[in-house]
Amino acid sequence: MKKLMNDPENIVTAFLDGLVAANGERLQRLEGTDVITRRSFKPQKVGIVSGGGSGHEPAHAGYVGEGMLDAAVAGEVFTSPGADQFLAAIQAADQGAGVLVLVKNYNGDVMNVEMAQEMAEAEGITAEMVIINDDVAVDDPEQRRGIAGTVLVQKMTGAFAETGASLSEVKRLAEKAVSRVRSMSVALTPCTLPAVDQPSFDLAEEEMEVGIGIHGERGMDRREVASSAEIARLLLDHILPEIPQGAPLAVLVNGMGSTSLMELQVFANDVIEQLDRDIQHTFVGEYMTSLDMAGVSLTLLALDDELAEHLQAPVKTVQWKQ
Amino acid sequence: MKKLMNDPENIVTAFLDGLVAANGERLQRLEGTDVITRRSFKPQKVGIVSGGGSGHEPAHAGYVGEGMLDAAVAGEVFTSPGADQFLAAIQAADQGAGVLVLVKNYNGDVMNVEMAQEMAEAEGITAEMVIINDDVAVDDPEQRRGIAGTVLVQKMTGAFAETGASLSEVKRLAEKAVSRVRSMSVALTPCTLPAVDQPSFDLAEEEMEVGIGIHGERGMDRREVASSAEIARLLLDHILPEIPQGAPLAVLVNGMGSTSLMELQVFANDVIEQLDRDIQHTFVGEYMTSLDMAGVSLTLLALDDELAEHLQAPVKTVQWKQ
Amino acid sequence: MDSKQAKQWMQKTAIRMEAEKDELSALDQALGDGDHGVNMARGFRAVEESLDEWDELSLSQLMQKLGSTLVSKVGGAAGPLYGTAFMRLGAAWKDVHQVDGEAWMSGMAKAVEGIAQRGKTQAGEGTLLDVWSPVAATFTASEPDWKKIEAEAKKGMEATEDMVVKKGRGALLGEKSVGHLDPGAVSSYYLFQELANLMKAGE
Amino acid sequence: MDSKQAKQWMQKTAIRMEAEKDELSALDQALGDGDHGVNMARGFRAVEESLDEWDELSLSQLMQKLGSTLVSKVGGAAGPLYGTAFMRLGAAWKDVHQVDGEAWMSGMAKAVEGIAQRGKTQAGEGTLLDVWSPVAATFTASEPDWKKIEAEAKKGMEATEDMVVKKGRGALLGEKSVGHLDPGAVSSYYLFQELANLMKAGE
Ligand SMILES: Nc1ncnc2c1ncn2[C@@H]1O[C@H](COP(=O)(O)OP(=O)(O)O)[C@@H](O)[C@H]1O
Ligand SMILES: Nc1ncnc2c1ncn2[C@@H]1O[C@H](COP(=O)(O)OP(=O)(O)O)[C@@H](O)[C@H]1O
Ligand SMILES: [Mg+2]
Ligand SMILES: [Mg+2]
Ligand SMILES: [Mg+2]
Ligand SMILES: [Mg+2]
Repeated sequence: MKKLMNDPENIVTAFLDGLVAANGERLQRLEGTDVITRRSFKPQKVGIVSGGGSGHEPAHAGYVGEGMLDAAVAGEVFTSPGADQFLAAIQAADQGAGVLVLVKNYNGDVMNVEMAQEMAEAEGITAEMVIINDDVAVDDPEQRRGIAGTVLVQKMTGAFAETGASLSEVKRLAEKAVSRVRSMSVALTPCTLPAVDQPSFDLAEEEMEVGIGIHGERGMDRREVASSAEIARLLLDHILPEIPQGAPLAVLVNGMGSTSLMELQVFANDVIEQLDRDIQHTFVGEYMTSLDMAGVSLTLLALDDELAEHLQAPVKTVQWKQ
Repeated sequence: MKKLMNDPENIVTAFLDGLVAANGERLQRLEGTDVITRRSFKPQKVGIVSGGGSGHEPAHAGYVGEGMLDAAVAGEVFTSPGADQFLAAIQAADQGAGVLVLVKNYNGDVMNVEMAQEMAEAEGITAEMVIINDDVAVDDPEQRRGIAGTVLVQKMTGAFAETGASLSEVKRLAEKAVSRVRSMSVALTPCTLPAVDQPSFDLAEEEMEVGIGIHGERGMDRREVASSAEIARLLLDHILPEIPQGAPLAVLVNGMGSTSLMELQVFANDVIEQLDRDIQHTFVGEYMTSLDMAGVSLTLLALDDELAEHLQAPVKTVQWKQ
Repeated sequence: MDSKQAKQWMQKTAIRMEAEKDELSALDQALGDGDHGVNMARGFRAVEESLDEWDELSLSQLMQKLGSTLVSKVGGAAGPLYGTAFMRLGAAWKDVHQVDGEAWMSGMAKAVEGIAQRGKTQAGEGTLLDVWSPVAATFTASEPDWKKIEAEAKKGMEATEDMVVKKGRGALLGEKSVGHLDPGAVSSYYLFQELANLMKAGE
Repeated sequence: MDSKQAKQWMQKTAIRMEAEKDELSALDQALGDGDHGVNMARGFRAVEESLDEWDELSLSQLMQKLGSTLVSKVGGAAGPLYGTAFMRLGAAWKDVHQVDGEAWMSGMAKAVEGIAQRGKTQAGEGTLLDVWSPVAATFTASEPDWKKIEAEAKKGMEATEDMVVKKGRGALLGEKSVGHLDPGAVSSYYLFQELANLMKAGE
């Protein structure tokens, strides 16, 4: 495995340094932490924090900025950051109106955020948590992972917070967004961790792994590799039953890290052709990756007027500008 | 080789369809061609056209929009589009003030654009051409390829055209930009064409290919794979001697297709640390790819006030928004 | 156990986690995301590097520091779980300078409670609690039987192989999680094995 | 050659390019980007598919159509070069219905000139011109000697192996380009070999 890196043990620090060095007018790193925040905060705005293990770039630091996150916490690769890091982010993001932490549904992340909430509470900071679990590959909703749909929830929640809405209002919107967003992924190759020499799983040349998460874990099912159109059908068949009929949709076609944009656009074409629904927005690109994995995830979001408004709202982050 | 695709022979058409389906409010495809244009043109503005073989996404269709290109021509993968396609793009982009075609320095592209120019001329349309040759891996300037620096030239030229500048003025700026932009690339893996089963070259696990182009051709030199910091040093050593001393810089760290954003940011960090110059802008991401190749290119642009102004100007394309 | 022995325990455990790093990660590759060994080794390396700084601390403070360092440096799921356990031990041993059977018994009960709360879990769900819980139950008011404690830790660890994992990443595999040792249980076994060895040597 | 034979030539060439596709691309992998076979096969497939439509066309119009179809469908460097060559033939044969030695001689001279202009090249630079140029020079005012023409095409093609490539992607390799046949020269040889075979059969 060849990677563009120096010491694999320091890769997170190096990439955060690079991100801030390249975007110094927009971002800063809280000293002594792996927390990236806006350079300036908006007084009395509800702070929006997210974070998790690294290896999912541009998530989450790439989404820090006006209209989206106030602070992002970067853990080691695929490892939840500790509660102390989440606490630092909450402290920084709190501008007097409380903080909402958006967390992907992984045990480690949830536990660390809960600890951080308790610590923040002890300091008089109100911190609420909303757990994102959009991955329909897992049946049990308790166990469902947070994958690419996360960034749509972050986008809308961040936009709403920017309007000056209260913590309880922002939390309500985030929960509604979570209830209306569903995703599922397919891997064509595994990924390889910087500090590890072997790929996260073995996959034969003619196989694909269906229902993977974003941490190189094996999927729900392994089968013969299929065409883009067939994969679109497969993912739609799993996702659509959970999407309210009639609602206009936003579609997110997300590359897992090493799938070319050309392929993602081919796949988006197949999804749009097969999706006989009112599609108001289509996003295609790398939004939530899994290191150098090849593959794709499909996310559908059932819009209503409120969600549509906040999805369209301006946003100024490194990765998402509109 | 597994790719997210259907019929490899139709991959270009499918990806253009996907691009337009996902961005219908912004883009359209000229019927019967592989030309993507803005949905609406600005009267009396100099038209800016670019194009070339596909496989370099988001180049070039991803850069069509206000402040950058008017039309982009997509050839087969790694193959220059025919003169007829360039002609169609020129015809569409001409709004009465002439057209500038920005072309990467490859024989095929240049010859096809020249033929298209002759055809346009015969119809009374003035079409000028500027050839971009930023790749310092090649010694002979005549033979130097156009690589990632191309998108910076497109950005500044497009912004200047948007101000209503004349064709000769726009051409002058493009030529100045070309004279001040230099790039060089390294591959960690080869790429694989959609219709072909083998990688474009063989590279051992511990080797890297230095001075590659963007078409899977072999590089100038093959050596033992190095750290990100060493690769930064190597590329800087080749590029810096050709960059005017004292000028403030823009830096572009470009992923070749399957290198993760985390790695690109690590690399950007090394470049910035080693570059003892006034850096005004740093761009990190996939701007000009080579299908699924892993690797990176570094571009330095020597700014002056005029170039800086047009680099900073607003732009609204699918891939580049600011 | 006094604070000197506690520090020895941390040191031994740090060496052990480093040595078992690859094996623990390999176990986690089967049930989770393959980083448990890396996480534990990183966490205990940080502990080891802090030991000098912690020289003056009481036993209770030491456990607090150990806990918060593991939260911060292990991260993931194991960080808050190990961290909570040791922070609960620290709270339970407020005025204890020498941990006897009774202190172990009450402290470990608190630690197990902490893990269960933090992880929303109970014994039998194929996690590190399946080591901590029987170990806690083995302590009595009298002098700890370190051989028995080690044996119980081992039994608890081995038992996870036959369990359907109900918590953590392994839970996603459902029935397919049977047949694999839980990595957190294995690292917990090493922790208690190092403790038992140390205490037996001191006897 | 009359227009019927010209169409047969296109058909035979289409079959040949399809058959040699992989070999031509492999040659291009050594010197260029590995697509020359794919490009030529795609271009001549489009030509073949148009032949019915072109049924009524004069020889001159046929050459024009052949040229513009190759420009459009071959793309890359070979498209404008082959395209220019055939469009020049079309222009030269404005009133020719049956190409005799003289028409071949003057037409091919124009075609070679077109390639040289379009490619900013000359013979000896390791390109397809190294086949077209000797072939053009072999025509005389008398009846074409198809055997000789094929032999010259072959010699020209083979000679590219020893040349330092000066134009096209191969030029980037400098001295390292020696030792490889130029793919465009090879496809040009196949083109003229098909022509010679056809014309010899008609004799
Ligand atoms: N909810 C939970 N309750 C108890 N233990 C848990 C829980 N979730 C995970 N674990 C333990 O944590 C271990 C995994 O730790 P680690 O791999 O370091 O974290 P992560 O799963 O975040 O990668 C599991 O083997 C299991 O013992
Ligand atoms: N400037 C030129 N003059 C003459 N022939 C050229 C020139 N450039 C390229 N060629 C010919 O084109 C061939 C390559 O064609 P092809 O592979 O289809 O195009 P590309 O190089 O764009 O991929 C070369 O083998 C050579 O014969
Ligand atoms: Mg983990
Ligand atoms: Mg080509
Ligand atoms: Mg793990
Ligand atoms: Mg070629």
